[in-house]
Amino acid sequence: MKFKVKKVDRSEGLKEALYIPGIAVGLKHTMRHFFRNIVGKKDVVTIQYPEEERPVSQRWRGRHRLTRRDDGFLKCVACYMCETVCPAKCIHIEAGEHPDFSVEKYPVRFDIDELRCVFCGLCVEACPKQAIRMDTGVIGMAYHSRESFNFTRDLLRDAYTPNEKTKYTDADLPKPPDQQSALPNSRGIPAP
Amino acid sequence: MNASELTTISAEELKPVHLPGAIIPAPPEDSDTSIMRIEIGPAHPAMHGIVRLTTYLDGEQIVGMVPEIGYLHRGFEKESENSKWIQVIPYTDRLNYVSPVLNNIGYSMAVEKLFGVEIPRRAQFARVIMGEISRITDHLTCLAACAMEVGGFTFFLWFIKAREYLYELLEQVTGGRVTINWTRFGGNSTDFPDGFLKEVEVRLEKVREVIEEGDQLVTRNKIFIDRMKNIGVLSKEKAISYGFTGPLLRACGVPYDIRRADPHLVYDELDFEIPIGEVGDSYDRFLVRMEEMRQSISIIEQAIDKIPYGPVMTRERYLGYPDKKEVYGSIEGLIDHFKMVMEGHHPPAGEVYQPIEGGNGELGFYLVSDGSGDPVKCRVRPPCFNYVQAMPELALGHYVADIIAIFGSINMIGGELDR
Amino acid sequence: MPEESSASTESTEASEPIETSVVINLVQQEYPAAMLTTHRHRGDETIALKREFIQPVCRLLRDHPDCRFEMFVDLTAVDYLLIETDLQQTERFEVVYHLRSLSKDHRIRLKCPVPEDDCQIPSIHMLWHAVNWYERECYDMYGIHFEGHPNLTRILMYEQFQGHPLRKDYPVDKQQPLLELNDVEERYHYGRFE
Amino acid sequence: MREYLPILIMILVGIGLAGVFTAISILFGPKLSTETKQTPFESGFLTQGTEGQRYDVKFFMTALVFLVFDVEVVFLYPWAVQIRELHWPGLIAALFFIGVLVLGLVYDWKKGALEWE
Amino acid sequence: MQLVLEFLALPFVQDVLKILFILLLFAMPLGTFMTLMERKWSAAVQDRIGPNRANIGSYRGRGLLHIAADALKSIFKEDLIPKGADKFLYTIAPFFSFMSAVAVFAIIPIAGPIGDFKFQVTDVEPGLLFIFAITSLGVYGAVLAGASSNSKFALFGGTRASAQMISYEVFLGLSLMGLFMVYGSTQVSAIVEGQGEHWFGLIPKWGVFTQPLGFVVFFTALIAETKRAPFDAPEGESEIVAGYFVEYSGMRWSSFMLAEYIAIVGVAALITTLFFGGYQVPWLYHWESAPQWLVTLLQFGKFASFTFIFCWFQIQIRWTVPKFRFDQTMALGWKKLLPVALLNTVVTAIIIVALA
Repeated sequence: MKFKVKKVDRSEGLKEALYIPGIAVGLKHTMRHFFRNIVGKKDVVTIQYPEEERPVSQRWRGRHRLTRRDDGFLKCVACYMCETVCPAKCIHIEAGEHPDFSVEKYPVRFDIDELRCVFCGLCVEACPKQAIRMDTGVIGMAYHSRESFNFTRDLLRDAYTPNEKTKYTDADLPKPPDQQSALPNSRGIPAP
Repeated sequence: MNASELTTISAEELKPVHLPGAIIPAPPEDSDTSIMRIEIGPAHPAMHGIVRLTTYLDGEQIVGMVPEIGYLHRGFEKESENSKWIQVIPYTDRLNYVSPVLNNIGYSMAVEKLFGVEIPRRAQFARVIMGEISRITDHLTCLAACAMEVGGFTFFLWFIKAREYLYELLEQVTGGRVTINWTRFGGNSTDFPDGFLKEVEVRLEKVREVIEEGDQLVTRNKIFIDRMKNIGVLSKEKAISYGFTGPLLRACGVPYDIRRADPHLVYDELDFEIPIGEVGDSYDRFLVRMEEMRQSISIIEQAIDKIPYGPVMTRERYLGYPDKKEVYGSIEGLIDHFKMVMEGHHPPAGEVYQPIEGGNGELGFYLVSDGSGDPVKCRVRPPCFNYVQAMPELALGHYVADIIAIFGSINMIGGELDR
Repeated sequence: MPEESSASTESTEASEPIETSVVINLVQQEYPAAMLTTHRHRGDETIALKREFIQPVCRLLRDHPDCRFEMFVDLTAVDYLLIETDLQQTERFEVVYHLRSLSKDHRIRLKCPVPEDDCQIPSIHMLWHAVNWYERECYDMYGIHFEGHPNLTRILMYEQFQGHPLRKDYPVDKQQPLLELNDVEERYHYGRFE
Repeated sequence: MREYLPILIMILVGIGLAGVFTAISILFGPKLSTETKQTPFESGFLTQGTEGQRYDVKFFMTALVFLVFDVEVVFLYPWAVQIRELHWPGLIAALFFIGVLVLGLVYDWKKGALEWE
Repeated sequence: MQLVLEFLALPFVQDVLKILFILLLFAMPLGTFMTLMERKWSAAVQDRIGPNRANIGSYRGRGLLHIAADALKSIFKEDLIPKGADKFLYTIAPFFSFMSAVAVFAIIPIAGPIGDFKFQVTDVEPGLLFIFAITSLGVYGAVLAGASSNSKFALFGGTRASAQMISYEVFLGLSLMGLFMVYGSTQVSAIVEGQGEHWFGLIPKWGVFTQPLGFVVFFTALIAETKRAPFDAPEGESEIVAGYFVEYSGMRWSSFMLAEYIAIVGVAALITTLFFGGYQVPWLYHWESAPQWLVTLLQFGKFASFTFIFCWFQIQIRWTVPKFRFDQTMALGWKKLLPVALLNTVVTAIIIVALA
């Protein structure tokens, strides 16, 4: 098949041999940037991070959240699909029967080890109920201990309540006895 | 390429003295000075991947070098063999982490070849656009790092700034900047958002400006030319024997581009030139990459003109998840979805090798399937591996300061080298 | 450097891709005893060879005017332990070579079965420069010995690593013993290179 | 000689300032030295350092050429200052002198003494 | 009161006061300021903001506090001496660097003389020659640091520094030959005086106009002498990490850095003095009724502002050009600058003799 070839230009003339013209052209550009930035910060692209934040795109995959139904209860039905598809094996789910028959199953525990998570978004694609989302827009997660990265169900749950008259409040969700027992260890295996 | 152009490498040139790992120089007999061994890397500012070059110096001249790699080995192949097919895609982002889209595309294309399916045309164009953006980011990073190490720090930051413009584009489509996980088997996970292609054109114009500015700042500066010219020369024949591909081989004057040699996606509908060098030194590599970015910009502009409307994912049930509407609405859809997630993809038994033109050269995926949900073998053919192997030959006889010029111009990426 | 592309543009005519079965026929002709099977899956030509013949066959493929495989693309191995597939393999390991010809514009894949109890194959490092490290990597990962290789040592893993990680019987979560600092120091001081 | 005294004072002040800096460092810096910290840098590897290493610095010739040129240049200074008084005879003499200097340079150049081998 | 005035009139006391003024109130503050400005200005060139985070409460002072923060950090850094290093040489190496950097200021006049009183520490007869002799001692700083650190990278840096600095010493001296001819003296005050004249009452007779080629060579050689980019192969941070001071830490390291920045100020001051008229304010002679104090102030202002501009120019150069390789630095000197400097000398001599 035909294709076009272009030889790069590596010629070198008197202008290069004198050193000064090359440096002068470079100085022209650097000085332009220098004066524009000294006078009015016209070209500056850095942002002052903690005060200013870069707008992230709509599709940005940040920290997970668990969405809720209209009545305020979690949408998750503990079907284990996200746990299965997760390449990093960072999701740990334990299903439980809810006293209300209309709810079928719900996650007694839903823990994500955000340190293990690779933020690939496969769990979001796999979820059949739109129960897990990564659209919180959280860019940086920085904490002082490893334990802080273990996000339990209650931490992941969406803070937003769509309906004022909710059937279930937060208090209705059965909780694990203590935070420690709710957390999987770093390999995703539930603690004994 | 003409058959008569290439001669087979002679037995003389293949003498084991050039085989990396076999160079242990003897001290010169007529002097009372000794060969000095100096370790360059892994904890060294110029080794922007992690690699160790044990260098033997006579004065400042390099008389021997032993590269040692493996500091970033993460067991990509082992991990892939123990994952489902789809779970490998996020892992490929971490191979060549400055052009993750190309890795995604390469792996997905290999699996699609295994399935024997063709993806929709819009998806193909989308892959070309995103892949070329990714190639530009790759070259920007490489050139920036290369120039920085010979002192052009301003050039470095300007190019990183340009790269940032493009990363934000990638982010708009994929939701990630480096770890993008964008392609799927049979198409792409997401289509472009509204107004994206217009945005691409605007940003490419900005990138082009930065490239021209950087070009004038550095490439025509005599100091830079002195640093790069005739440094790390490798002859055409040797480069081929070393398995050089991509910009490095093109710098030697061989117009071998997989986009043209093994046409994939829709590259044969697009018009672009293959930049080649003359000598095969660091300067040629620099210029070839510089020119390739301009060509990539033109490819993207053409692809934007030609991209058709349509789906970005095949309708094949065994490849992708069903539509969300079906999943939420119908029991069949839900069952399909459940089976897809739980059992994964099942490519037919067989083996394929799929090369694509990665940012750095020929990025090949060799996959073996036995028809089950896991790959039997998922092998990456990393382009860098050959380059680092040729490092002693490139550096021999030069000065210690030339190591960085050579090493910068071969663009070694640790994630890809060690997998 | 802006320049007129028309001035410096030249068109090159790439030679037409020849029917790749020429390669297979050639090998069949020259070394009839070497061939095990051939197949063409998804457009990839594959020849399975007896391992004793890998060196002469590769030399033939590199030098013969009809083949001219100047570029050595890839070398790896596949471990078929406990894998049931119809890829017609007979032994546990298979060493896989990928070659590419630039002047003739074709590719070929060579495969050599290697049994588990006699894990070795002749090295072809004398044919292409690139082979050296690929063979080392294959040795490192699968423990296949390449006879005649000048420096068959580990390349990605460290010297003291036990076992070969890509074999199917190496557990994915196996942990290696921690090294004493002394070992490390000794290696650096009186390392394998001196 | 009176005017050279300030230079001496200046040198002493310079050394004194550097000495103060070093003393500050010794006084205020923490002392948590370990074996590993004390090893000289070599990209993260243990090194024998430069003891017993004899390496070829290769600028012996440069040093010699420097010596020659520096001395010759010093001879030119008096002429340069007095150039108006010496006028043409002085200029011709100096040109001869510089010519010899240039010849030497050309010889060195051709011999490869300026090449950094 | 009388006693104090008498004490101040003592020459020795005046010398000490001048030294303290030029060092502690001019060179060192400006050098320290340059450490911050290098970062701020490079940031401006590279479309960044630069350091602005160090703060006291909510006061940030546009990054000025970084100077204090850096100083405090260096003071409380651990002071390490590598194993196998020669402790004595290792300790005295920064002294040489620092000493040679500050010695330049001894001969630089910062304003015109008032009567007998000179705004100059000392005005020695051989002038620049003597100062070059002193400053070339600075090579010991790099060589001793490199040789005593027991590190291979430092050794490379030390040898490179020694070869580069002694080589550029030659061109430094040779490039000024033309200047000495034009102004007929090696004494700094005479050269500055000579630059106060004007051609046609319009163009000041500055060194840069009488000796343009000499200026280029001198500037290049001076940058190389101070091991600044693009001639920073001895420090070559990308290949030999930091060169001769790779093993230094804490305030010892700071003395090297501060010496480098004071050397920048020194270079700028020398360039101003020799090629840009020093303290001479052009066209000031038109204003004959100017009060003496104002003239002195203007002169000092001109000198200081030109010094500042050349500090900036050096930094701008550094962030524009790539680095030379070491052997290229040497080749540039011996094969390009040396012939050019010789040519400049000969041509200048012929012109002067022909015109005289």
